[in-house]
Amino acid sequence: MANDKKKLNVVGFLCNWCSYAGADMTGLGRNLYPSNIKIIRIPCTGRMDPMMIIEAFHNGADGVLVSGCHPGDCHYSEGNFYWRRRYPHLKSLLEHFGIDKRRFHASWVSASEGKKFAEVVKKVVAEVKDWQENG
Amino acid sequence: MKYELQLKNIKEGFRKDVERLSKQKISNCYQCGKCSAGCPVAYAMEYPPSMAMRMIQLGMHDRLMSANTSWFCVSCETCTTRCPREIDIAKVMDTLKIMAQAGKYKVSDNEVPIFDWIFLKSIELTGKIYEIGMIGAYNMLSLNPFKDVFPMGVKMILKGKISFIPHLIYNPLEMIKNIMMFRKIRKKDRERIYEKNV
Amino acid sequence: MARIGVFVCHCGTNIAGVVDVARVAKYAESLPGVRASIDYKYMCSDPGQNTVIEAIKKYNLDRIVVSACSPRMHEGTFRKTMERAGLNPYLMEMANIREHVSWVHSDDKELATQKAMKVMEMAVAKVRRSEALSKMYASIEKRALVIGGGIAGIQAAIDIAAAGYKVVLVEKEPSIGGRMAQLDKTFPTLDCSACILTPKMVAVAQDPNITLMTYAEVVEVCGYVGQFDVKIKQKAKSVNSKCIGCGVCITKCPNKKSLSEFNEKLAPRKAIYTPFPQAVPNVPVIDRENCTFFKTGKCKICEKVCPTGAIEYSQQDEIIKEKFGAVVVATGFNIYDHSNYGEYGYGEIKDVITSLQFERLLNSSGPTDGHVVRPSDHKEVKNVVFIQCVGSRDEAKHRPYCSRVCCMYTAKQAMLLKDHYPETQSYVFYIDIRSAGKNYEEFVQRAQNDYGVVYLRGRVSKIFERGEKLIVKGADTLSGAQVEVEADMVVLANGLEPRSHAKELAQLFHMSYDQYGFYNELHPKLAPVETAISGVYVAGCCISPKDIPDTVAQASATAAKVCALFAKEKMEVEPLIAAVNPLTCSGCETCYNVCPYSAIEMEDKEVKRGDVRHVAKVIESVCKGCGACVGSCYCKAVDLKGFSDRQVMNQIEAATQELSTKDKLQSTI
Amino acid sequence: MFKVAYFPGCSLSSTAKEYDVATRLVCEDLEIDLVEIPEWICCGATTAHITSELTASALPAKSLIWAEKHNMTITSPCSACFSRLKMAHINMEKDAELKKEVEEVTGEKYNGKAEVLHLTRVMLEKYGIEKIKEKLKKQLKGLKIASYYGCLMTRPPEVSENDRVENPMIMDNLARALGAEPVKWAYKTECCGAAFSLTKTEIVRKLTGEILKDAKACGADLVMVACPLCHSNLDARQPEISKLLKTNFNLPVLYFTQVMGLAMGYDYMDLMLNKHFIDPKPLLKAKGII
Ligand SMILES: Cc1cc2nc3c(=O)[nH]c(=O)nc-3n(C[C@H](O)[C@H](O)[C@H](O)COP(=O)(O)OP(=O)(O)OC[C@H]3O[C@@H](n4cnc5c(N)ncnc54)[C@H](O)[C@@H]3O)c2cc1C
Ligand SMILES: Cc1cc2nc3c(=O)[nH]c(=O)nc-3n(C[C@H](O)[C@H](O)[C@H](O)COP(=O)(O)OP(=O)(O)OC[C@H]3O[C@@H](n4cnc5c(N)ncnc54)[C@H](O)[C@@H]3O)c2cc1C
Ligand code: SF4
Ligand code: SF4
Ligand code: SF4
Ligand code: SF4
Ligand code: SF4
Ligand code: SF4
Ligand code: SF4
Ligand code: SF4
Repeated sequence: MANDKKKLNVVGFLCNWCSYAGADMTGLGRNLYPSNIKIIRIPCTGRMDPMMIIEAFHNGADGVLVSGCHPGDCHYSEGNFYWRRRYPHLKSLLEHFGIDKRRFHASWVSASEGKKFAEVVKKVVAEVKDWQENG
Repeated sequence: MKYELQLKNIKEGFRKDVERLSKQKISNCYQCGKCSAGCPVAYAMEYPPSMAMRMIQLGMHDRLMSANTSWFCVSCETCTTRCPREIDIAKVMDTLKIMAQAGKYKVSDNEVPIFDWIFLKSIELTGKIYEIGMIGAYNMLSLNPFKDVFPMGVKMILKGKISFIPHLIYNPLEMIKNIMMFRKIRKKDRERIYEKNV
Repeated sequence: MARIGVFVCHCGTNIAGVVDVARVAKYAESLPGVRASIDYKYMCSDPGQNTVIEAIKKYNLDRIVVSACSPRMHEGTFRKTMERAGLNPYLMEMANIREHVSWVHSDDKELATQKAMKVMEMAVAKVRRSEALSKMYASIEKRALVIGGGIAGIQAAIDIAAAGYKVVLVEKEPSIGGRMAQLDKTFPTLDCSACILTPKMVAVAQDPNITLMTYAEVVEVCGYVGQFDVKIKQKAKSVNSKCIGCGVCITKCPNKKSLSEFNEKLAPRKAIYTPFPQAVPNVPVIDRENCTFFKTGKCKICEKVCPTGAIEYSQQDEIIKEKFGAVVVATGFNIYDHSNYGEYGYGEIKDVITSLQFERLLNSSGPTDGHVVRPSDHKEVKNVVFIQCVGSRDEAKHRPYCSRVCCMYTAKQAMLLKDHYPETQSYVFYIDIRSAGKNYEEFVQRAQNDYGVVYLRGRVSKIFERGEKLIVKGADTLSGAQVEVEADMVVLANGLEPRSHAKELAQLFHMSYDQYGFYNELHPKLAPVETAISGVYVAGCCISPKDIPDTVAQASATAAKVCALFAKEKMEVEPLIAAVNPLTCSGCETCYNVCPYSAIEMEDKEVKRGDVRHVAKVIESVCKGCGACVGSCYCKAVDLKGFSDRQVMNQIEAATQELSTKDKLQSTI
Repeated sequence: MFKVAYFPGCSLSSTAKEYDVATRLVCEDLEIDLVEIPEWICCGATTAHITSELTASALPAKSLIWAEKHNMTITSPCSACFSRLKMAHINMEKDAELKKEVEEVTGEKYNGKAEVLHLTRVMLEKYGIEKIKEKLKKQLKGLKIASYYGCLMTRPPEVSENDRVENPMIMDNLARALGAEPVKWAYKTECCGAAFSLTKTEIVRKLTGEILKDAKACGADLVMVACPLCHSNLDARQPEISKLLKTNFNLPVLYFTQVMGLAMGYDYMDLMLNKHFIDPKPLLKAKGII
């Protein structure tokens, strides 16, 4: 696996119902991905307080991933719509503060998409690495 | 029928070569036989396409490369279009022929390569195909000088369908560029097939 | 200072095979507040749990971290362990070092071990900020909703009703019965489908605990386990309850322009119809899209001939609201539409038919009274080719899965054909024969040995017409030969897929489904009929293709789950809900507007003496703990128990710090 | 005026001269401007791709690049040329590595912008059958036409861009528009053995024989083709196949532009119908077309 031996730290916020379960499925399917990601379980992407993301970067995270149910499939009906609305704003705000856009990602991964979750992590880690190495 | 499997041809060697050059995932083939079922020339092949796929999976290059299978493939793409596992079998057949012509594995059938050689030479030298010369050269080289001359060939000439003068690229500069291009291609091909600098 | 215990599980070799669990446990000791750390082979086993309880007693722990599998697997188990040890169950956190570490980082044991330490450290950081929460209970509406009246729904309804609970069975067609009603005889015993199904259908109709709603669909769902508020649309049947099912209207209706769905479009049906003679309920409906009266304003013959005055053209669709405590979804399957197969004629060659059409042709109450004839010219058949795996195991057609029943039903159909017409010959093209079931392999062997069915191993490449015949170009990979069969009819073993609207229904309940639209069970092995939504259960082919015995077993399992839920007086619910701090709330109403459950009300409250303010308040029994309010509140006045700001911030901090140097020292020693 | 980059291909200047002539005649009437690519070189035909992947892409690339530079749709009346052009385009799109190498050996850049269409699609879809109908001088009444598509313009679907590869209809629709009767038959996309015309003639005889048999059995008066390779197999080899199968097919094989030309009022010699091995004159006379 393209594990990055250098320090490269991505914090992943995964919603309990889809992406966290999807990540469990990744494990059940034994699909490998880089170990750089540290997962925090949240009930729903609607729970995402922008402060949590800022806090992660502030503490030295190299990247952040927020992942939830596909739009329309939210366990709580609408939570991920709130997140979907907030995400682009937050992204441009972070860019404004000098956080490169390769460091902040959102994705939709359902409970059955174990393979997809591994792909998402690989992609995020690769982008963060790209930022780290090429500025 | 006994065959001693060689792990190195299953894991790397032959199978890896085919997968690399054809960019097809041969292990995806689950031997349904649909390719063989629809192949218009399978009846004449020593091993039908699905069996060829299995032989690649098992690394049986000696048997497969000396069989007529790939040389009989007409590239009709019937198999590719219908394969349930989305394998481009026609491309795999092309790859077997490319590998054979590059001499990396032993080949038996010599008919088609001669034709190909003349054909491509014709393009290299003239930019186009020079039919009568080509048919003649082919027949000479394949040791069958009068094949097809009677009656079809004669009729063709009578009907004005085959010309005696080569069609040339008129611009000599273009011609030199063309020859240079072929040089470069040959170099790159060898590098790729023998995995040099790639 | 908290007194934390850390318990690191080996899970046999599942974790310990990759992660150095002893090192993880050792590292835990270096973390502030950790008073004990223990690794054990199987933490969820009885001795494992006892280890936890003993450690809690021995070290006087007040909160723990279990570093093991996913909380989705064993959070419940260890919460109970906490209770047995006399602690509040919400002072426990799980660190997922199996699904999220050992299984996905098995390629690098060192990195996996370091990550496991980190994941454990994050859980320790979180549990430090955990608060004791008190249990909450909700009442249960002891009525069940069953959606789909196939064999799965029928069985579930009967079993729940037998336990004495009320059931509403909603079926979108005019009759219950589902696919099984369409079948002729069933493998592996070859008993007649109708003979074993009809008694069950009648039992549904007669059971005083079951309310049957046919020609109806669920359109809206609110609420949650114990308290689902469901809106059901009863489509207008145009026939009212006076109907005695005499069938005169059907006989006299002059309009037979539509094709019978039940007969798989092999025969016409009237504009007023019951799908089949044994329909339950035996009340016809008018298909308004095709009825002459509804289209032109003229006809009304059915009204004239009806002896009871049951025809009611003015009936309207009705929305019925009901409350249910639990739901069983059993919406079944469709068969794959082979018009995607150009090589098999784009569905345009008349005598290339589907497996379900063949069932109808075999059936003595079918469109041809059980005569197997060609749809094109009604001639009897002699050579019949069966092709398996059509629309299954075919990535190119986006259906890579095996449909599980088609090997069996193909063998069955070939045998039944021979029974009907001994002079016929069947050929079956297959890739593999999958016959795992009691007496299944023996059944397929019988088809080959006793019935002389010719099995050819290969997928067919092309079917085309030559004169009256169909030419089937296939292969027999076992002999390496191309084979061509001249057939009178080709029967495709179309694969199974979910009903076309399965996704929409799932979205009403927020159930998850896979890329094809099959519903996801909570756990593929250990919770095969539960879903991620508590109180919603699934059975039958809407989960995955399966045969009747498996369908019925699942249906009964859902009934057991529903009854177990209803047997309780009250239901425990997780207290992981939101709470507003009125002191910091600015009364902006943002949370009030975003809450998907209307669980927030605004009130004027005296927050300090003499200071009455307009503030938000969470209605505890309604809040589902989604956190949308928390994510939206600019004043940070609302927080979520179990996922509080402080807990998450602690996790973030731990996640972003390097491992403390102590471990590095230890690992180099 | 509607301009297209025209890649006639080697066969059209020799064995299939009549196809070229008929095509140019018809296009002139339709005001389709066929701009022949200057100094085009052979597409590599059925040979390059079994010898070297790079050659198979580099040869067509030169013409693709020309078309892209001049912002024109590129077309070929020969199915083999069309297939090679399109395949090269697709392969370079899919495989950046290959594209890079092609650019290196040709010394030019390709941006993947050329639109590659078979002549049938340029004339019958882009230009449109409806507009063609306006130019017709007569109806080919009573003529039963089996449209033969073969493999190269049909498969794989990415090349033909047809979602009904197993039963293409574009030429059948043309036949109907010309007043003729399209024949429903099973072998319209079966392979004739094109590439083996010279090397493995016995295979060509067998495959072509099956095709002719089915066309005849389904009642065709003539076979309409859009490829010189198909034509030479079906027409020039027909006498020997007839002999081999001990029948007399006597099935004239015409290029689709020749058939169009007939309906547009051109005569036998204009369209060089005399070049065919199976003379269509008796048939066309009998149907009152010439
Ligand atoms: C050709 C063929 C032959 C077979 N032969 C055999 C055999 O011999 N033996 C055997 O064991 N199995 C056989 N099977 C498999 C068998 O048919 C299934 O196992 C069984 O029918 C599954 O039952 P079900 O209740 O899950 O689904 P279904 O029978 O599909 O029932 C689902 C019901 O739900 C209704 N519904 C769907 N959506 C909604 C909605 N939104 N609202 C309300 N109602 C809805 C449908 O109208 C239907 O009545 C065969 C299958 C096929 C295709
Ligand atoms: C090698 C192997 C690998 C497998 N792998 C998988 C897999 O990866 N995934 C999967 O889903 N399935 C797998 N299975 C199948 C799986 O093991 C079974 O489905 C499952 O264990 C069946 O559980 P059971 O409770 O029916 O039977 P058992 O596990 O056999 O339990 C029966 C119990 O009853 C007890 N018992 C017996 N008689 C009496 C009596 N008279 N009085 C009291 N007690 C009695 C026995 O001691 C035993 O504890 C595998 C099976 C094998 C053989
Ligand atoms: S059609 Fe595809 S999967 Fe089937 S045998 Fe051929 S290559 Fe394998
Ligand atoms: S492309 Fe070759 S292998 Fe495939 S069907 Fe055609 S002739 Fe057979
Ligand atoms: S607690 Fe989880 S990880 Fe430990 S043994 Fe049990 S299942 Fe395995
Ligand atoms: S009104 Fe006429 S057409 Fe309509 S259902 Fe009644 S009898 Fe049939
Ligand atoms: S509606 Fe009237 S005529 Fe029709 S079945 Fe019912 S009672 Fe009989
Ligand atoms: S059950 Fe048999 S026929 Fe059906 S998809 Fe599976 S292997 Fe194919
Ligand atoms: S957490 Fe907030 S938004 Fe979600 S249900 Fe509870 S009160 Fe409503
Ligand atoms: S969003 Fe926050 S401040 Fe606004 S009303 Fe709700 S709790 Fe109060």
